[in-house]
Amino acid sequence: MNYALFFGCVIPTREPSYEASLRAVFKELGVDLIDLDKATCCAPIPIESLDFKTSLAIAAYNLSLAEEANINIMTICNGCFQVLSKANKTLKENETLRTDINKILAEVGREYKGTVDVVDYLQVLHNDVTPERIKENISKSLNKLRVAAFYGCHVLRPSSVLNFDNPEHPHILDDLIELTEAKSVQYMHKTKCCGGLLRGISDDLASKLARNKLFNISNSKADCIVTVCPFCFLQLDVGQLDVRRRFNETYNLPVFHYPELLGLAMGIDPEKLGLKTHRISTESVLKKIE
Amino acid sequence: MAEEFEPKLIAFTCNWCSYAGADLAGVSRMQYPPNVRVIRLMCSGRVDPIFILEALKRADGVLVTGCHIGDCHYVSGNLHAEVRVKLVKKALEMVGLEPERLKLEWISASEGEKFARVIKEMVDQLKKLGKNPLRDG
Amino acid sequence: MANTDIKIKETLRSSELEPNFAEEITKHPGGEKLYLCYQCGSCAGGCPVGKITNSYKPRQIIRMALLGIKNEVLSSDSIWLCASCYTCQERCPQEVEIADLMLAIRNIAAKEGHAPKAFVEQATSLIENGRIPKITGLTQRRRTSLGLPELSPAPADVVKKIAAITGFEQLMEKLKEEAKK
Amino acid sequence: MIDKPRIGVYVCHCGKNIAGVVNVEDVAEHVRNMAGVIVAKDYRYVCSDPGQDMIKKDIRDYQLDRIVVVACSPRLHEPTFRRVLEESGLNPYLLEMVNIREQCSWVHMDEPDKATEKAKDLVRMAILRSQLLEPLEIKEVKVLKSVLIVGGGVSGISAALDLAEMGFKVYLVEKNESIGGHMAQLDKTFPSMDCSICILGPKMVEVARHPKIKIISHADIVRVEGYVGNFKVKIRENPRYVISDRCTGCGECQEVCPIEYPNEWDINLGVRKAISVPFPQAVPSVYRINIDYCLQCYKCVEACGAREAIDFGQKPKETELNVGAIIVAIGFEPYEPYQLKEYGYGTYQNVITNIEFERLINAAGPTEGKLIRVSDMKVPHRIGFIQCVGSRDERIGHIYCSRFCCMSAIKQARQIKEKLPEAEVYIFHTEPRTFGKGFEAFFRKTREYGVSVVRGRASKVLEDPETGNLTVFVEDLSLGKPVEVEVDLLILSVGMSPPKDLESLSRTLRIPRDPDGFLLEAHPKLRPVDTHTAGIFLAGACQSPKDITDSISQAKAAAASVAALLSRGKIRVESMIAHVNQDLCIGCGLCQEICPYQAMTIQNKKSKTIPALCGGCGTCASTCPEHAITMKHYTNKQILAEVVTAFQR
Repeated sequence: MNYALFFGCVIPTREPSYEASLRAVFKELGVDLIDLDKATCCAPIPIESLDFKTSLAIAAYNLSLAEEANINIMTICNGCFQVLSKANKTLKENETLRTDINKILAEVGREYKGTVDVVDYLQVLHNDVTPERIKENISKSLNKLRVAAFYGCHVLRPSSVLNFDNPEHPHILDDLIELTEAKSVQYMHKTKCCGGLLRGISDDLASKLARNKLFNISNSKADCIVTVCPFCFLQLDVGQLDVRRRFNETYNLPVFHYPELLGLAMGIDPEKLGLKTHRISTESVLKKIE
Repeated sequence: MAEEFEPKLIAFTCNWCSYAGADLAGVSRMQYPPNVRVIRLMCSGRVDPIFILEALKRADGVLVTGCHIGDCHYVSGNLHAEVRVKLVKKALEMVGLEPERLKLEWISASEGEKFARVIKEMVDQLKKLGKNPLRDG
Repeated sequence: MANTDIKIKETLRSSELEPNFAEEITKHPGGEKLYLCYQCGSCAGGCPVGKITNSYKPRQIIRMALLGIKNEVLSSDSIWLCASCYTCQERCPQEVEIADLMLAIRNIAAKEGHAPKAFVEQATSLIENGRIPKITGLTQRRRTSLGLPELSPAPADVVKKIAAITGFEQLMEKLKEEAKK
Repeated sequence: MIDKPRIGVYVCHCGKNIAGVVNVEDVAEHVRNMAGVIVAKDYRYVCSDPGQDMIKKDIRDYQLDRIVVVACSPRLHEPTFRRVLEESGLNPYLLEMVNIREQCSWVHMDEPDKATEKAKDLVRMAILRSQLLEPLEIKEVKVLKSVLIVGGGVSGISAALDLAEMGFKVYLVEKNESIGGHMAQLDKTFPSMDCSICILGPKMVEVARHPKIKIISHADIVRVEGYVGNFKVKIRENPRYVISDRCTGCGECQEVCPIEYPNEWDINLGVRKAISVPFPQAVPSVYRINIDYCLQCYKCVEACGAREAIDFGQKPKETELNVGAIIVAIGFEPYEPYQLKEYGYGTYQNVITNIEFERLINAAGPTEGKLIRVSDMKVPHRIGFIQCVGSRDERIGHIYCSRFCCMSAIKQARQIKEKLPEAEVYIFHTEPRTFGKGFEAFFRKTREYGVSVVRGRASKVLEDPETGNLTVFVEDLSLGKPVEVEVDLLILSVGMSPPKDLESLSRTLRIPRDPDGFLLEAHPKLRPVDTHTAGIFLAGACQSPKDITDSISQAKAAAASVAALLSRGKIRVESMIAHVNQDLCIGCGLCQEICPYQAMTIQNKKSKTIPALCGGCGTCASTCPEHAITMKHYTNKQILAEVVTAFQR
């Protein structure tokens, strides 16, 4: 079982704890991750907003790197997952665009062939590693914990492109959380957007959306939030400080990347998982699971 | 500059499904290239290898269409058409003619869009293949 | 953002509309199905942004596009308020790709010189660094403290070359000029 | 026989439909001097009376013996022009039609020159072919004065009664235990607010009592053979484990039966016994044992006593019916909205469908007409309807409007207001379609009751897990504002789906389906109850979604069409059949092997066609290794004439 790991650019630069915990967890689970040295940014929605073709060409470039290595791409960022999946589907289906884009790629010495698939790491855990195998690696029960699963938009939608889970009532992340014996709580508007992409466009609206999510999650009496997307993480972790400033509301809800939670259940040292880098202290959760 | 090559296509349609599909393409005003001449038969099972071979002396490609498998108005005529077209394709290969010049497609009465698409795709393909060397004139 | 509502005239006259606008959008990937919209409101009914501001109404933007209200739509800040969450696209009964359609409208707006500063800055950083966020000393220190290797620069030359071919680099220059005005 | 055919060519303008693209004068001119062509004319509408008269006059004046009509699809007007020939004393098979509307002007609108060139080619092909046409023998056979009606819903019932009253023998075959269909499940009908079973029940009884009608229920169609006037249909009656003729419908067995299971007919809210009828008014009133639930305690056998109606050894019974015509009336299935995840049907207990609501509000239903919600058995006071669920939705492939759900919701809203005047009722709709007679007045009346009609298609439904209440998220289009409405009970107004077994039935009957999956009529305007298979007709929602009124109208139309066909007593059969040249036949039997109609027999080591059985596909002709079989009207020579001419210029 091996995959070409596609980190994107936010995780390695701003959320190294996500990378560290993911590498640690996958190593224990025996999944080989091959780094794509020449990868660039996936060219996400802000770029696609300005010029579709540039975004598509950059995505195609990155896909061609995995094609050369002849392994499927595994993403760990919702943004990368959606952009690369969409580009892959578009280019596989649209011959005219493929020809166009390949003319551009030829200038940088590459070609898109359409020979690999893009998968998200949750799919790898759920479908390839399998819950049974993950369970075998779990040494510590998190059964005292109430966790709010936070999917984010771009693993779920558009489902016709991503084909990840039920887009209105998803369960994969809930299932993966419950492998640790923690309780995955239900809360209102679970699949709703965190507002991350509005940062810099309208910080006011971005903060309002984050606040709505925090409000609904805190109503469910969750001890913490588990995210899969680095943008959602920023919105909810650092974003809580912004919410406090703008709305004078304090939630103090620790936020975890999923591999951090899984790492705790697998008995990995919290220091190694990088929990100290979070802006909202995770101490309350660590105490609860002691 | 030389004029673009306009391939000649003869299509055999069955009365019940594919001819009706062509009618629906018309009623829905779906546009397709005018390179095709349709010959209506009652059933694709009526298509005799002789028709195909004679057609290939005069056209660049031949299209045989019928009801989807299981939907044949005459129960099983399309199954026989399928066998025959396969045989003729083999024969074409043996004499060195591109087998792509002969095509079999199932088109139902509700697939007007498919009829138009199949004609367009086949005309495009024939343009790439160029003139049929066996064709007179 | 100061002015987010799309300001349109009190009375719309056909002579002042640009019917080609809709067609222009349908030529753009993602915009192909614009004409299929039957204005049912499934998009706006579930839009998380529309719920918290009066300035973003996806159904009405589509309606304006269909009617040919071009300049007002393209110069508005409203079209940049879509959070690209794809909820509308998931639920549209006519399979209009609404979120992608907003991107198509933004592409056209960008060509006309309208784009938010934040996006232009991100694009510029991408062209220069091959990544959007920059690598700082703090980044590297935090990485090494977690046992991760230092991050090497991304192949910015590739991105720069692609951006030059597609005209993206020039587009960003133009947008930066527009912003100065 | 005349040595040289004398051909008349008539090019139709079809108003602007053809002439707007194809240069019709040019086409006529192009063939005017071809060998055999005596006259070539273009005319505004050849199918019109004056157009037909023109052809008749020319046949007389010029002794024409071949007619080539260059117009629309032969699937539309071939019968019309064949009649013109017959009325002029010519054999109808001496007509040739060229379709330059569906195949030229409508599909090459942007290339008028090329369309005209193509039209010329097609006409030349037809002229060459017409020279080789031969008159075919017109044969008539007797028709059976009996009819099979598939489906015992309100459409099948109406058609059955009409035909029986006209004196035809009717076999009414129903898949379920009882006839009645969906209408029997409904509480009230719109716009008259009649009690549904009260108006349908008497009709069901009439069907059961009518000496000319035989109901075969709990049965499937296995096979259909033959042709118009003489169909052979094999029916399989599935075992009830109760002998129909002996069961008196007294219900004593049901009283002693200890087993109950969810009654599907009552949307699984109510229960029925392992031996029972689905509802009290069931017709035929014959009980059935559901063997999946039966314990075989034999209490029912005891209760039945000397009547000895119960037979645990019953096997499926196959019978063959001979009928002259068939009406297909198998109706629809309500759309099951599981796929529309945003509405949470199947996940949220208090989200139900309009059909389920009919049973909930019905006095004979599982709650005895008390409107309650399932989660806590409480009476709801805020009720919402979501419209267009499973209709006009590209995502699920239902692009059509189901035509009944708007009025159904308006009616149900009014029923709620009549029972619970204080209730808040919302209808969330895309646009209300109230087009039928009396519908708009009914809608107005419902608004008077204070029902809140919100224009806007619901985007999402969320359940409050504590209360079971539901919040509907919708844009009020008139205000341009997102609105959130909390309700206690939510009704999804589901549309119609083609029944699941329609696909296999369409194959058995050899009737194609339309792109929506319903059965395809012969012509959407002119022949809405006919199919392309002679002798088979359509009624009700299996052709397209319909309300009760429209279903009955179509059923009556289908009955009239059947009567028109069968009352003639005789009918023309296919003249285009295979003919074996006895001199060439080597008796190999290949044709017999491949013929789907068993129309080929070998006599004295030579093959022969049985004309009444031949379907006219011509597969034998192209299979025969000796080229001994001629398919009439589609002979090798005739077809090759077209092939040779196709591009000959």
